[in-house]
Parts: sequence; structure tokens; C-alpha cells
Amino acid sequence: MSDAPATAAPTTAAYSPQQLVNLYRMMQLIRRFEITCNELYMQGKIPSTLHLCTGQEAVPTGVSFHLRASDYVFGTHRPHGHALAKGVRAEHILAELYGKATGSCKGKGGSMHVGDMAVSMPPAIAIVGGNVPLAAGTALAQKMRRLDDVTVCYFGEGAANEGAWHEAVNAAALWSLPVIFVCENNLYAASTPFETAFRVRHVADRADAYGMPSEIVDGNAVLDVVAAAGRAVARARAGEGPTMLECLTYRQAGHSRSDPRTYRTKEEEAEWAERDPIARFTALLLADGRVTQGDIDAASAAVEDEIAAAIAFAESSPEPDPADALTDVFKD
Amino acid sequence: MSDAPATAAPTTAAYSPQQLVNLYRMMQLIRRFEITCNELYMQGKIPSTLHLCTGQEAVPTGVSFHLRASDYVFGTHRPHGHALAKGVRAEHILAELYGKATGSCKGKGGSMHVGDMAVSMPPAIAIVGGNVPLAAGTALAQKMRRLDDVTVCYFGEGAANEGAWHEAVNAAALWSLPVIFVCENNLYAASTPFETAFRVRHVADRADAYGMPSEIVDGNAVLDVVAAAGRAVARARAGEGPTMLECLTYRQAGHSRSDPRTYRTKEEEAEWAERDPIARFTALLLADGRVTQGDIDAASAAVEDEIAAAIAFAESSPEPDPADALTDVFKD
Amino acid sequence: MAQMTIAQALREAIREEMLRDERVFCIGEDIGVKGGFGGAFTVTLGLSDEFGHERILDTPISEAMIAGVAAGAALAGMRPIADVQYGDFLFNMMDQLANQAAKLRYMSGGTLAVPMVMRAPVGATARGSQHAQSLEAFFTHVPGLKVVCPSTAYDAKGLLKSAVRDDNPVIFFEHKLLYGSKGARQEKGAVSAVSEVPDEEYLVPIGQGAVRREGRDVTIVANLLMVYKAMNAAETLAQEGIEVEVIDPRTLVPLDKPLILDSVRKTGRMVIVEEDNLTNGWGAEVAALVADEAFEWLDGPIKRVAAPDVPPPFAPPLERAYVPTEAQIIAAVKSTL
Amino acid sequence: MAQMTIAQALREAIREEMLRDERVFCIGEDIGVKGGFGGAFTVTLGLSDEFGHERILDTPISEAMIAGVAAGAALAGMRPIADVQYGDFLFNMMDQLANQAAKLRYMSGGTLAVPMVMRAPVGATARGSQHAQSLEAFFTHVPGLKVVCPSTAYDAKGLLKSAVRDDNPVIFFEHKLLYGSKGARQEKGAVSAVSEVPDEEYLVPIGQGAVRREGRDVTIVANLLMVYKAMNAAETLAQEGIEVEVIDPRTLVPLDKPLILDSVRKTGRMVIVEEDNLTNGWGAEVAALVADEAFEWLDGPIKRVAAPDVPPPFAPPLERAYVPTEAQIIAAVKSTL
Ligand SMILES: Cc1ncc(C[n+]2csc(CCOP(=O)(O)OP(=O)(O)O)c2C)c(N)n1
Ligand SMILES: Cc1ncc(C[n+]2csc(CCOP(=O)(O)OP(=O)(O)O)c2C)c(N)n1
Ligand SMILES: [Mg+2]
Ligand SMILES: [Mg+2]
Repeated sequence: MSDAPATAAPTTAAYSPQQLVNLYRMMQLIRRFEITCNELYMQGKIPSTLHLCTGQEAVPTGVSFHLRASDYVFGTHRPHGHALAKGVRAEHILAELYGKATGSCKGKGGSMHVGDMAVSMPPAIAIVGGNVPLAAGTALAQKMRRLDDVTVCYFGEGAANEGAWHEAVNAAALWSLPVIFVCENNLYAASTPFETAFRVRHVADRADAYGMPSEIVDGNAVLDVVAAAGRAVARARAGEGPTMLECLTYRQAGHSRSDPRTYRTKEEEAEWAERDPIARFTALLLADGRVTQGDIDAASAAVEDEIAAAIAFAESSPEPDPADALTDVFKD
Repeated sequence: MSDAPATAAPTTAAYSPQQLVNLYRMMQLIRRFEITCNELYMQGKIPSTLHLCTGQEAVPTGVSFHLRASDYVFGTHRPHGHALAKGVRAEHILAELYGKATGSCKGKGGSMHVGDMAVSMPPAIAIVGGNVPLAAGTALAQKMRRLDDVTVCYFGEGAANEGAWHEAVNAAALWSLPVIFVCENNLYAASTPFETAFRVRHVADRADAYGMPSEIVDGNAVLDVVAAAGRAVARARAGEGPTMLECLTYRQAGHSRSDPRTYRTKEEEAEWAERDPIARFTALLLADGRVTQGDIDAASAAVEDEIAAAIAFAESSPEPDPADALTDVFKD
Repeated sequence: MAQMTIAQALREAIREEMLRDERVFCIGEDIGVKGGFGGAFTVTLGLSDEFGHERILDTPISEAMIAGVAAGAALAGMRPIADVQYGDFLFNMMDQLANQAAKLRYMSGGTLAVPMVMRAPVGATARGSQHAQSLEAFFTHVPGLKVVCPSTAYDAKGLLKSAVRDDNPVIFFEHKLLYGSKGARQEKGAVSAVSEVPDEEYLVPIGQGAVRREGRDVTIVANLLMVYKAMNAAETLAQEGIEVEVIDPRTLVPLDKPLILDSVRKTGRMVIVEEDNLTNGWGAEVAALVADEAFEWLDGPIKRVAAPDVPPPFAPPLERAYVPTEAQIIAAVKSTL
Repeated sequence: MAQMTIAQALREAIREEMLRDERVFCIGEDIGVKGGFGGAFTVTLGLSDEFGHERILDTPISEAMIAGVAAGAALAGMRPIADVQYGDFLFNMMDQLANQAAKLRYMSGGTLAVPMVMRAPVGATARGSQHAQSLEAFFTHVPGLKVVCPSTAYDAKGLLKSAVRDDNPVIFFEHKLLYGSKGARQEKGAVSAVSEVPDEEYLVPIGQGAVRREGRDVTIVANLLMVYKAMNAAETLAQEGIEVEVIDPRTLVPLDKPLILDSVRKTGRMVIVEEDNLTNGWGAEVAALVADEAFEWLDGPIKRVAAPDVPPPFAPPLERAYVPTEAQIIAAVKSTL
């Protein structure tokens, strides 16, 4: 069943100051990483195209709060936040975006396919909905191998109209697989508004059609995401099966590279800017008092260092040898 | 929303004796056609394989009660009943099964692809779920052309787990297309029981996920099907959009050709034999009194003549010229 | 006469056909949204203002539905132009194209027709493995489908109009680097395919190739972006006295076999250039055709220049090693002499 | 030594691999249901009694899910053997096979592997257009996939075991008329592919073809059912003094190029026989290979015998006109002389 987002103001009480600062730090890292990518893209240092997740930082941050290195995460065409939150190092992602040999996929993947098997993140899948069957597959393996690891599958609301999504979500429910389906509902699929693609009001409404529990979450309230993801991950680890989380959020940037965003209103953008997940969380922390402005500034400074280091790493890294284009197709 | 089948005993009052006899006659025609096909198959006169719909006659009979020649119908791999009810002539279907040049598809289609464009039935689609996008397409054409024709799309419950089904059902709901999705839920997909493929109890439960109205119907009570289909067809003709009808029924024969049916119990088969749609309807008619045993016998006799004529036609028809294998690929 | 990019030429073709025939409509993702992109490469930009959102129909992200709805609407009397944002996503609709649209007429004994166009952008543009493939050969192998691949604005307009009027399913491939898309949708490394487009209506018939350059020594058959690389290679080779004939098949199914065979019978040497992966690319079929029907005229081995058998890589240095180059074409031509 | 049909040999291969390696499991429709069929052609019959329903996993009718779940489970340490009831349904899972399973390792920079087997029955058996195609060429054209097509019980067992142990996605084609399925699943027009299967374990390496008959005059390359038709044709031709060498590639990717090229260098003449549709069938690739690398040794045109470019028809007389015949093979061989 799916209800409206919990409106009760999220409480910080359940978390240590360090945990709270870490949540801030990760959201800030994702935000600054994306903004930096955009600048570098504009400078022509990153080829082709980019799908940025600014405004959506709270979702992967809150979900990954509960994940281990051995848990699988499948990202989408908009995967930088999924990867950073899962623990892929900023320098390895940025090097991948630059197409450098030191990238997390040796430059073969690129922005839409960042991942790092060192932290159990396969290449992000840029076929909308295409990652869902794969995620059901890793979850099936986790179940058959009697592990208590879980799989997280991110998808945008637009993916819920793909056939592969339907087939795999049904199988996950049917077999009680340890997978959490995390919908980042940012109201648009490229230029297409939610209502242009759905007659129902919520993606979570569809979970019922598979007999799968679901929750609708304020995706811009990181502690709400932490709480909901905590319930879902616990269910999965306990062998109680999958959960669908619909996180309501908003993409502050364009869909990809220089998207003029003329398909939505400035008013709507302004409204959502009000609900910026980082600003909201910062205000909450300062009101709460256990975390000080000093802690936040320190975390922000650390993020700047990490970003600067990532740029230095990416720019100083070697390009792949053209001959490598022919390797890594088959494993012998 | 979907509720349990209306238990109220269906009433004949709304229909003329002629209409009632016609319903009987069509169910009897389908029954006798299928039984005859099986005999001819056993005699080696029909090549390859057969999917018979004995026990399910009430569904297409009740649905087609409301259809015109210009309404489209898409059948499944089990299409003989869909075709007969839509008005494809028994002789043209049987000739098609024999692979004769006089078949409704010139022998190019065969049992799994019977159809006849003369009555707006494209070849049945043997890719499970594959007919659903096509049906949304003909319905879209009907809507764009401002016709008040409708499209009927039959599918077995097993098809509801196909991605194409999901994508097309969503589109039909989204665009309010004049299509009726008729699920023949006969509890099994080949050897696979419903519960092995679904966690939900009803296919109709899924209609909610698309914002589409649905009804669960006793698929072995022809007047229940007539009534539910009447509501759905009326909505579609009035431009009010699609409906999903889940007709609960049972396949009395095996899945295909000589299926030993060892995946289900004799008890279950016996229970459903009790609910045989033709026997039930006959009893209802005789109890009701407006239709006499004589009327029924006359209709049955007419059916036997039609079957005999169909066999004579099929057997006396010429085989296709081998050279025709190369024609009908492209239209110039 | 107007100078047009391929994106403009395709838009004009769609406009004219929609004005000419009310049965024609467009269906796809992000093709008509107000304030949107006009599809992934601006081809339908502005058309929803002119024709409305029923005839420029935006869909959910449901490729199998798009293809199936187009096929169903086509058999019911409409003439859909369907749009997929990247050719790679044709795999999501493969059943509807290869099992349904392509086979429906045949299964019906020729009693129905499926006049639909499926437009698909192909080509590697540093987007990585899932937004870069050239997929022609997956469809030349499907009986019942026609396959078109224009390389100039003139051909793009004339062939799209012919495809819309064709009574059969047509897979219409467009190369991302040839669109000449402007603004937000401009592509790095794009090649100008701008050409003169007559003001008066014209059609380019499906099934006719074009000789882009005459030559007596070696025949090159190349499509889409590779036509331009082949022309450059031919130019370079001419300076060395090697006269290459460059043929742009323009459509792969039906293939203009006489044009190709006659050229090889003249030159006795053949090189095929495609961005598609080598093994079982459409070039293999052209090679097999020539090795059968023009064998006696062949004076040297048939060479193919194609992408290697790897997925398209992302990093530019790797992608440059993936996409066939002029140097490879020149070397291949010489190896046939 | 035991005499086995291909269905039995495949079942034995699965049994042995499942006993040997607990990571191996089967996934598909109707493969393990109690009292059911053991898949469309009885290959997994009885295995769920022995291994249980978790390791012989029955699925909903969801091909994209089956392929994607197999790929996902494979990259997470399992070794799935996936099953599709008819090869034609591979189109429903094309994205998961061609965009995901085939590309995942490459996109990851070689940091993961996808050891899965996708089993698929092919061949025309009077079931009509959607249950009859031969689909090899759709997959030989996908970099990252291996393609296997055994024609004997011995090869079927040895190759399936090798496929299960291979660290890459393998598409494993089986011909409906060669299974030798019994009882309810017996096929009209079946050809016996029964062969001696050793009691002790053995593997047949992926990538090695087999010479089925030696000959000096003409080389025939044929796979699956066509191997038998080619052998019969060779027998007939021998009576006319024409000595044909028949090569069964057994795997199409990787292809045993040396075996084929050496044979053509010996005979100077080549005929390719496939049930796949002619245009861009796998035979086109073999022809292109030979026209390039063995050109100097060729003494005549390369001929292909394949299904015509039409969907598979239903009626037996039409189907007989569709499936390549011994007479066509004999004529093709003579036309190369
Ligand atoms: C199968 C497929 N169809 C279309 C696309 C093109 N495409 C890329 S992103 C996108 C929109 C996705 O929207 P959503 O799933 O909501 O994710 P978001 O971009 O909003 O994060 C589309 C249509 C694709 N990559 N894959
Ligand atoms: C895409 C696809 N997958 C699998 C099959 C094989 N198959 C044919 S009928 C069938 C069962 C269909 O069950 P259901 O949809 O319930 O229809 P029913 O046979 O019960 O009428 C299956 C799995 C197919 N024809 N198409
Ligand atoms: Mg979105
Ligand atoms: Mg059923």
C-alpha cells in the first residue's frame, strides 16, 4: 500500500552527530561534483553529454546509509549520485567522465555507465528500465547463495512504463527477492511531464499490482529517505522480499547537457528550489544544535578538497591506449 | 476496481429467444469445431500443433455479441473461438488449419494465426502478449479516424506478465483508447499454474495500476460475459476509454496437441466440468422456457452441418502452390 | 532551392506528408512536448504547434508499445512515422518489428498491409555502448522490412517521403553526425550533410543507389557517415592515380544490386565500408552477393572496412579506434590492387 | 558408451554440470513444473525432481526478465542456463541480450563477467511464422556473445558443458527436428541425431568445427539440420564422382576460420547451407570471409543455399519450399564447378 509522504518533521534524534554530518557531507559531495562536472563540460573537458542529479542528492545518500560494499547497486543514465553514495571514489568517476584510463571503467563506460565492481556497482545502465531485470538477477543470486546482502535498483519514474520494468518487478515480488526498487520521481522524463505518461498519480500505486509493499517518500528530506530505506533494506535482509520506494524529488538541472528547460515553468523550479534537500537538511541540523556550523563548514571544505583532488587526478591521468578498444569483450 | 464475479444468477429476460439460441449455437459451434479439429489432428490431417479452447467458449461468444464486422479482434495462439465468434467462417478456419490455399490466410498462417480481414480480424498473434500493442494501435487508429468502432484484444492470464502487455495497456488507458482487454484466465499458462507466475490474486487487480476500470467475470456464464462486455463496449464506443475484463474460465483440453495434463488434478478438471459453459447455459434456457429443447436440437443440428461442410471444404480444397511461399511479403 | 541540413529536410518531409495525407502522424518520446526538444535530434521540433498533439503524439517510455501501436494503426488505415531516440533502443521493440510488423502481411496471406516508418538515429558519438550502435544488419536480415539509410539532406527528404508512402514497414536510419542539428542538440564531430533541396516536391525511390564518384579502379560501397569518409579517401587516392568509384546504396533493402554489380564488373575490385560491426554487418551480404554474382569479374579479394567486433567504447581515443577511418579505407583499397 | 538423442544429451549435460557446480541453475518457462513438460522439448524433464524448484526455476512468461535475471545472477556469481521455448521469442529479450549481457563486461572495463547460457530451439516445423525462425545471424552480429549450434548428441552434450563453464554469455541454438524428443513432444519430420555418448566426462571446445566428410572438389559449410541434408547431398554427388567436403562449424562465434579456409584452399570451391534467411544470414559472413582471405584459391563463385527472404510459412507445401533441400544443395554444388 502507498500513502502520502510522512509530513511529520523528520527527527535527528536517532542519529549520531557524526552520522548526520556524513549525510550532509555526501549530499554536498554529490552537489559539488555535479556542478563541477557541468563547468568542466562547458569548458569542453568532458565529451558528449551529461545527466546531472542536482536536487536529487538526498535519495542515494539516504539509501546508501544502509548499504555495505557487498550490496549491489544499479544506477541509471543519471548515475553520478548513485555511484558516489555507494562509495565509488569521485576521482574515479571524474576520470571516467574524462574518458581516462584511470576511470572506474577504464574509460570504456563514460558518464552513463559509471560503476565500480570494487564496491559492487556494475556499470550504470542507460537503457531506461534495462537495469531492473539485472537487479532482480543479482538479488536472485544473493538469495540462492543464502547471503544477507541486498540489491538496490534506482530508476526514474519514466522507467516504470518499460516492459522490462514490469517483468522484473513482478518476478522480484513473486520470488521475494532481496531488492529495493528506488524510484526517483522527479516529475519529468526528459521533457515529458508525469501526467503525459501516466494515468495513475503515483508509481508506487503500481507496486500493488505485483503484491509488493511500497512507500511514497519525500525525496528531498534525507532523513525520510534514510527511514524508509531502512525499513526496506531490513525487510530485504530478513528475507521478507522487495519493497518499492517512490521518492518525490526534482531535477534542478536540465535533463542532459545544455537543456533550456523550456518545458517547465520558472515558478515550478523556484518552488522546488525552496525544498532544496541540502538547504533543508542544513537548517534542520543547525536548529537541532548537535551539529554546528563549524562541523558543516569543515565537511564542505573536505568536499572541496575531494573535488579538487578528483579534477587533478582526472586531468593528470593518461588517456587509454587505442589498442584497448579491442580488449575486455570476452573473458578467457 | 475489480470485485468478485457477480453471483446473482444471470437473467435471460433481456434477450430475445433468437439471441439466446444464437449464443447457444455459437458456443456449440466452437465446441464442436475444436473437438473435430482434435479428431482430425489425431488422424494426421492437421499438421503440427493445436491449441484448443474447449471449455472457454462463453468468453468470445459473449464478447462478440456486441461486435460489428468493422470492429477489430486480436486473437491469441488459441484463436479458433475468437475467430468463429467474430464471424470467420468455420470452413475458412479449417482450411487454414489444413494448410490449404482456401484457408483464411491462404495456408500461410496456420492454427496459431487464423484471422480474416474480411471481418476485421488480423492474423492471431502467437507471441504471448504480442497482440496487445497491435490492438492499442488499431484502437488508436479508430480514435484518430473518429470512428465509433472498437478493438477487442484477447489474452490469456499468462500474457499479463509480458512487458509488451504492460506498455500497451498503459498507453490504452493514458489515451482513452476504444479497446476492450479480455483476459481468458484459465488458471494455467501451458503447465504453469497462476500462483507460480503471480503474487496477486487477479489479473484485473493490475488494471488499477494504469487507471483503467476492470471487471472480474464468470467466464463460464455466457450471459455474465455478455453483460460485462456490453458495458465495456459501450464505454469504448462512447469514447470513455478501455476496460479490462478478467473472465474466469478453464481449458478442458490440454495446452496443445497431446498434452497429458499431468500438472493438474482430475478433481479440478471434474469440478470445472460441472461448470461447463454450454451445459449451464442449456439448463438455464430450458428452465427459463422461452427456448425449447427443439430450438436447441435444431441449432445443434445446424452446427453439425456447418462442421461437416467445413471438413468437406477443407479436404476438397487445393494445396497452395509452392511458388506462393515467395509472395505476400511486401505490398507494391 | 534551399540549403538544408538533414534534420531540416526530414522535418520538411514530415510536414509535407502530414499536410498531404491526414492519415500520417508521428509517434514517439519527447517529439511534441511544448517547450521540448522535438525528439532527440530536433527533427520534429515545432510540428506539434502546427499539427497538434494528437498527430505529433508523445508517448511514455515504452518502445515495444510505440512499434506495436504504429504497426496496429498502420494496418487499420493510418500511416505512422514512429521515432526512437537512439537506434540502440530498437532492441526493446525487436519483437514488434521483426515478429509482428514484418510478418503480419505474410501471415494474413497478403490481406493486410503495414505502412509504417520507424526512424532511428545511429552512429557513435562518445555516448558509450548503449547510444552508439549502427544496427542496419539486424534489420536487413528480417524479411518483410525495408531498410533505408540516407546520407544527404536531399536523399533524406526524398526517401522519407517515399517511406511514408510505401505500403510496408520501413526502418529509416539516420546518422547522428549528419543531422546538422542546431543549438542544444548540436553534435561534436558532426559532418555537414547540407545539400540543395528543391522547393518543388520530389521523391527519391526506395531501392536506388547513387554513384557519388565515378572511378575505374576500385568500387567502394559505403553508407551514412562512411560515404563522406570514402569520398575523402577517394580524393586522396586520386592524387596517387587510383580512381575509386564510390557508391552510396541509400537503401539496403531492397538493395540496388545492378548498380553495385555493374560497378564491380567495371572495376574488378571491391571495398565495403560500414560503421556497423564487422561480423555479419550488411557489408557481409554485399560481399557475398558480389562473390557469387560478379565472381568472374573480380581481380582481387573483397575487403571490408567496418567497426571491430566490440561494443562502442566511450573514451574518444577508443571511439576513434572503433569508427572506421579514411586511413583504413585507403589501406583496404590498396590491398585489393 | 550410450546411444542418446540430443534432448537426452542436453539433459545429461545439465545434470552433470549442476552436480559438479552448485552455482549452475536453470531458469525458464514450464521447465520444472510438477507433472509438466520439462520445457518445450523435454530437455529439463525430471530435473526438478532431482534438483528442486529453486535450481530448476519456473518463471512467468517474461522473456526480458529471464534474460536479464540470468545476466544479473551471472555477474553475481551464479552460472544460469536460461531457456526460451522457441528461438523466435529471443526478440522479446533482445535488449537484455544485446545491450546488457553482451556489453556489461566491456562497459565495466573488464571488471565483471557474465557466464550465462541462453538455450533456444530453432527451425521450421509447420508451426507458422512465429515459431520457426533460425536466428543465428541476429546473434553472430552482437559483439560479446558466443554462438553455438550443435548437430549431434555428442556435440550437444560436450558443447553445452563447455558453454556452462565459459565465462561469457553463450547463445546455444538447438534444432527442433534434431532433439529426438519422445512422447507428446515428438516432432514430425524429425531427423535422428542420435549418437554414441561416452560414459566418462568430456567437453567439446567452443570454437572448433568438425569435418563431417572429407572431399577434394567442393567445400560445404552447413549447420544444425542442414548438416544432414548436406551429407545426403554429398552422398548423391559422390555417386556422380563429385567429392564434397562437409564442414559443421558447430560454433559460429568464435568461428573456426582456419578449418574453413584450409578446406577452401584445398577444394577451391565453396557452398554454404543454412536454414536462416538468405540476406545477411551467417552464411553471408562465411562467404565474405572466404572472398577476402581465400580469394586467390577460389576457382568459382561462392554459392549460398538458404531459406528465401520470407517469413516461415505454415502450410507443409509452402514450408517445403522454404527450407533448403538436398536438390538445391546439389544444384549449388554443381554451379560452382
Ligand atoms: C529504452 C530507452 N528509451 C529511451 C531512452 C532515452 N532517454 C534517456 S533518459 C530518458 C528519460 C528518463 O526519464 P526518467 O526515467 O524519469 O529518469 P530521469 O531522466 O528523470 O532521471 C529517456 C527517454 C533511453 N535511454 N532508453
Ligand atoms: C513470448 C512468448 N513466450 C512463450 C510462448 C510459449 N507459449 C505459448 S502458449 C503459452 C502459455 C500461454 O498461457 P496463457 O497466456 O495463459 O494462455 P492460454 O494458453 O492459457 O490460453 C506459452 C508459454 C509464446 N508463444 N510466446
Ligand atoms: Mg524522471
Ligand atoms: Mg492461461
